Amino acid sequence: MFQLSNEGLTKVKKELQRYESKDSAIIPALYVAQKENKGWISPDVIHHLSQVMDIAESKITEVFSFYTMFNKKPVGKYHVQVCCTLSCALNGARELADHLCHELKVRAEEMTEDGRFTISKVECLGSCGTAPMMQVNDRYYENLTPESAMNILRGLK
Amino acid sequence: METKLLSEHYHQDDFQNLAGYKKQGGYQVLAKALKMTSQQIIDEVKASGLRGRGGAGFPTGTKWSFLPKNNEPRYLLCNADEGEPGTFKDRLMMERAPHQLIEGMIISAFAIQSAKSYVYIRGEYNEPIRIVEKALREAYEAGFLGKNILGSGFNHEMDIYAGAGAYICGEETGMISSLEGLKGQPKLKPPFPAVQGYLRKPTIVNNVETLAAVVPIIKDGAAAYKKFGTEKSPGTKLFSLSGNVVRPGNYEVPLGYPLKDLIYKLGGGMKPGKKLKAVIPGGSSAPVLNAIEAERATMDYECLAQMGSMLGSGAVIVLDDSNCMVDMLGNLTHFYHHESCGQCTPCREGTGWLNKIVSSIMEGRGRLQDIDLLVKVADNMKGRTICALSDAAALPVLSFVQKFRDEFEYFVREGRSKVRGISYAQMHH
Amino acid sequence: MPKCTINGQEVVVKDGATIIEAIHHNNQKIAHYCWHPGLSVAGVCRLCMVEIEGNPRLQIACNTVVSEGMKINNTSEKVKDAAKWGLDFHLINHPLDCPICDQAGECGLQDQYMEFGKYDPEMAERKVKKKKVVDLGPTVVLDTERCILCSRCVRFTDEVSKTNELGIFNRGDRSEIGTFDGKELDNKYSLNTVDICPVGALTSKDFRFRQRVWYLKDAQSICTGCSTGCNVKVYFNKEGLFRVKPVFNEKVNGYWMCDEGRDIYKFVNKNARLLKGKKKKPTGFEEFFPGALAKDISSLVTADPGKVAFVVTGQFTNEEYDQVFSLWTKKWGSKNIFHWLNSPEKQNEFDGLLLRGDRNPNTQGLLKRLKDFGISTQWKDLITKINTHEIDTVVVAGPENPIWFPDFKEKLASLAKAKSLIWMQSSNHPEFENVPAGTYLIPLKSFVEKEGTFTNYSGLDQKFSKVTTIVSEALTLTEACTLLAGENLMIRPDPNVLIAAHPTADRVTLEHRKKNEFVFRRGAL
Amino acid sequence: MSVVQRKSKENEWYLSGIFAGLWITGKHLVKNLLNKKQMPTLNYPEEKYEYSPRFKGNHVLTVKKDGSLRCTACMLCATNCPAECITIVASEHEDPTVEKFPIHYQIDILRCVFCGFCEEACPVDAVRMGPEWQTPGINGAQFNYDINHLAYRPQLKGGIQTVLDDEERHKSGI
Repeated sequence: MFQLSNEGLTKVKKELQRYESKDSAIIPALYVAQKENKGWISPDVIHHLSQVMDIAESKITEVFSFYTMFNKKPVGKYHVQVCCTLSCALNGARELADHLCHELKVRAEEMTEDGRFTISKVECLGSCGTAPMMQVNDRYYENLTPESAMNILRGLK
Repeated sequence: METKLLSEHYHQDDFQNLAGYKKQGGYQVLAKALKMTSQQIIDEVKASGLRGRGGAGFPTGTKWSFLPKNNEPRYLLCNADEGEPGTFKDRLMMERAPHQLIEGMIISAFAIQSAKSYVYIRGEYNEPIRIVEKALREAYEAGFLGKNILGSGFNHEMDIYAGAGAYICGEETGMISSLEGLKGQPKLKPPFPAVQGYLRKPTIVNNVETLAAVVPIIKDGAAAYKKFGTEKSPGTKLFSLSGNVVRPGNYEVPLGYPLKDLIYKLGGGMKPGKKLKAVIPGGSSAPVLNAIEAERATMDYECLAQMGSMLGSGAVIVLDDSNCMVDMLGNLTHFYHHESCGQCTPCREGTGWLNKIVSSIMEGRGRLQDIDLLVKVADNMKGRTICALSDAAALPVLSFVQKFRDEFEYFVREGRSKVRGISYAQMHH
Repeated sequence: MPKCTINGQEVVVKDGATIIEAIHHNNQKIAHYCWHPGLSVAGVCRLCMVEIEGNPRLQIACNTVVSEGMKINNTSEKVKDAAKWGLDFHLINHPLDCPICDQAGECGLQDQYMEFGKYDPEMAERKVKKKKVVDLGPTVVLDTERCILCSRCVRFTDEVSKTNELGIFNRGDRSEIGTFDGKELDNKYSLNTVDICPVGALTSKDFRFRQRVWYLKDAQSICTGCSTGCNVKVYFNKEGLFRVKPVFNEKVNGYWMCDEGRDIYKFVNKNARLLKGKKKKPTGFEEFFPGALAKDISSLVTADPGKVAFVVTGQFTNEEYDQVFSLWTKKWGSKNIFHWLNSPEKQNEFDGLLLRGDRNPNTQGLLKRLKDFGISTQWKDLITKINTHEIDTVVVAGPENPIWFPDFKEKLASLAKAKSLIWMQSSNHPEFENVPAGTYLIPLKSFVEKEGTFTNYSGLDQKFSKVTTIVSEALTLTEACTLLAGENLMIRPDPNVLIAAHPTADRVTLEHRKKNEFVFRRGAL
Repeated sequence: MSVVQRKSKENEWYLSGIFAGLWITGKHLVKNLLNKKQMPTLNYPEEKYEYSPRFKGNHVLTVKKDGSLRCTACMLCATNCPAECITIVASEHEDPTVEKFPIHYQIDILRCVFCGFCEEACPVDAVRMGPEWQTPGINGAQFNYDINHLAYRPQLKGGIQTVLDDEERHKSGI
């Protein structure tokens, strides 16, 4: 069973107070929980949040499943998201993503065997001028080439 | 040459901080504005002819005057959910000059007499969120936010809300839904947000660039602002240039600036050996222009509308002649299929249908009538839904098919791309 | 009261009425799925498009309020085209499940496609596959593929039952209705979601696959499940009743009814009924024709009416009470009429929406008549009188549905102490096996087999008429008591029987029979 | 039509008629004996007449590859049947892709008028009218054909398969 840490619990409680409607705290709370649950949201998490926040599970699930930044299945320690929308695609982002998958011997949206990486092709990340780019967890890496991207991934501990 | 009304100091590293911002005259406009009446500010903005920079281009002053004339609490929301493919100007503005945005927001909030505002930033923008959060703290400490700002008796609270990855939250009512903690599905209009928005209270939603542009308007007056740009599209605008150009990036130019100058002078032109094939002038939702049209186009609301396209968010995506238009349309339809919120049937089913048709053309299963079907489906998605995403998905399809029909027909007949000469399977392993 | 023009006809509507209400008010047809008069406006199906003069864009009728002088058109080519394509968009990912779908025959997609459809499908791609046969809880089965995401059911659990079990998860054409993992759609009103589902996405477990809807006829009646008296439609054929659905009545139940009320058909069907008059002998039961038995044992009652007690439940019609009470009080001058009140402690319970603790349809009617006839007896008097042999014979008009009478066994035992017990009831009960010799059982008619009036909790009289016959030999309470009083039953000829009632109405029915009977009778979704 | 009896001398002499008839019989007897192959009569039941494969005889319920019934119990055949000779009781199947199937399917063959409407109405090719035409039985109950008889009678040798199976149908996105 998933349980928020004390710190996380205070954070969620604080978010509940922060906005005028209680429901507004769902997204921040899901962020907190996702961080504590190794980067993804399981039904357990939603059940726990529902109890902590006193909001119906179906409502939290609706929000959770609507937004792309909440992961529906476990992801690697480094979640590599390669933007593949138009501007990036024009500059070879799809080939970049394919290259990373090939190098790490993994299919898109799947975790590598050692659990370190998940490569996803995602929609526009708002870094079109510096295409192609990728986001590794919270950080943007821009103006990539297949080689430089692979070097960055290799350099991650 | 660029005309830097907003982005003049963006190259300075300390412009992020309150100290650096103040060094360049920051928050003096706020002091000036607080001495005016709110009606004066609205009038000034109206007179400046400032139009919304988020995409629709609705006159900002007019929007503000839709608020009911009563004492009901009202909200100002800053739309920083920049999701339109090709657009990255708001990110730059929040990263380089968060205080400019905050100052603009306080002035706007004063103009509409709102006591609470939110900056809704898309969740992927971790860096901007961090920077704006820090700037907010600084502003609170310096007394630009909170109770009795600069002794004027005006109170204002500002907070940040981070989205979680949904293009549709860039639509104003979708953003309001998201801010209320629901799925980011747009709301039925009427009632319009200015009457019933966030928590059913009157709400004004403006883009980052619009709110920031309020600062120079109040600083130098509407007349000075109107000197830039054209008669009907006054002022300057940040254009996000991306795609197959040598120097992609954000460029601030007055509206009415020729598109070819933007591409060739500021953007450094095409990469060696490549020729211009097409330009999407206003973010991925804008109908595409072919090379001939791009030569003539000027970047203002009227000219582009006349050419059947739109200025949108000012994201200029340049495509050179090595690109297969069928493949690119496939990329766009995939995007809209992925981002449709699933509320209205024509959009929910139509975006998926469009994507499937384009995919089957690319995978060699296409029929010639599929090309007409694309047009028919797109036509029937237009104007039939709550928000404009359906139109946004339909317009590129219509323009791509209209202007590059030969490539589609070639793909259907030969099973491979006319430009690249290879099949879909060879393009993507 | 704004005045508007709909397809050239002038219509005056209520203030704040939307166009779709105006169109329905004007008895015109308009395609729609997501709009339901009992729920908030969602405006997502985009089918109810209308053209408003002066507006270049089509508007949805469900969210546009009629204003003075508005000129509305929903028959133009533009509107028809929008509806056609709107329906096609609904159908491109809808499975062709009709042969196995329970909704076939009363399906919104079928009906509206026949009326407004394109008839030229162009979808040649693969459909989106989703989960089928999802068990949502004790009452409902979900098929996510068939769902057209009109969100009616979600709005119902949000706004009416306020239980929030359902949600629309995911986005785009991957959206699907569902409940949170492991949580069930389990509330007292869950089956209303099945009623309002315009397609076969939500089906009732109880009714699932039992009949095709076109084999069923329907008729209006009153729910006897509790004292609210919801207006219902019962669906039946020659085999009996199959299901119960609510009918709109603003004063009583609105658009809804509770799940328990939907079970009322079960104790009306033959397998739950007392079919023959029975006489308990030490060796077992002897069966009789009910009418003959009642007449036969009339001497038990008529010999000394003063020593006969009448026990009555709140499950009979006002007309029956009137006639039986006047027989007792006027003819015999006896006031030995006792009210059998089931679970008196729950009488005033109310769940806030419809369901009431008083599980009799006509307690108010009975109480009023007891008062009118000047009867004020106590149950404990009856027991003492039986014990002291002041009363020899007890005549009981028992409940139609013994489930709601937890004290059934106890009452039966205490009343069986009388010298002879005449028990009249529509449904059978396992306890009848154990009654002492000298007990008579007489089958009565249930509420679908007779006509009459029920008075609901608020004192509202609601008339209902006969629906069908299930146990043809059973008697109404009046008939049984008349026979018990030693009189004969008379069939009074109906003076109107030879007059053709509605020659034009017949013709209308015939015309529509040719088209699609079901669509016609159901009217709007 | 009424029978008119003409009274005449010729009619009284019936013997001539009898011989005329016998002459025809004898002629055919000799003809058939000489040419046995052309003989229209058969030694039923040892020999049986071959009807065209499109002959609409007794019903067959088709089966899927795994041998289970193709019928989805949609009851369209029963609805369409002018003789009302089809009775179906539907039930829930364990497999959600099948969902509904008949636990009881009965055709009262004595009521059946062999019109073929059931075959026509069936959306999934589950009921067909086969070339069988002999329907012997000892009592009335034997003419109520149930699933066992309709789908798995020995003559069908394990059942007749439909062209399209459920799985294929689902895969092809119908």
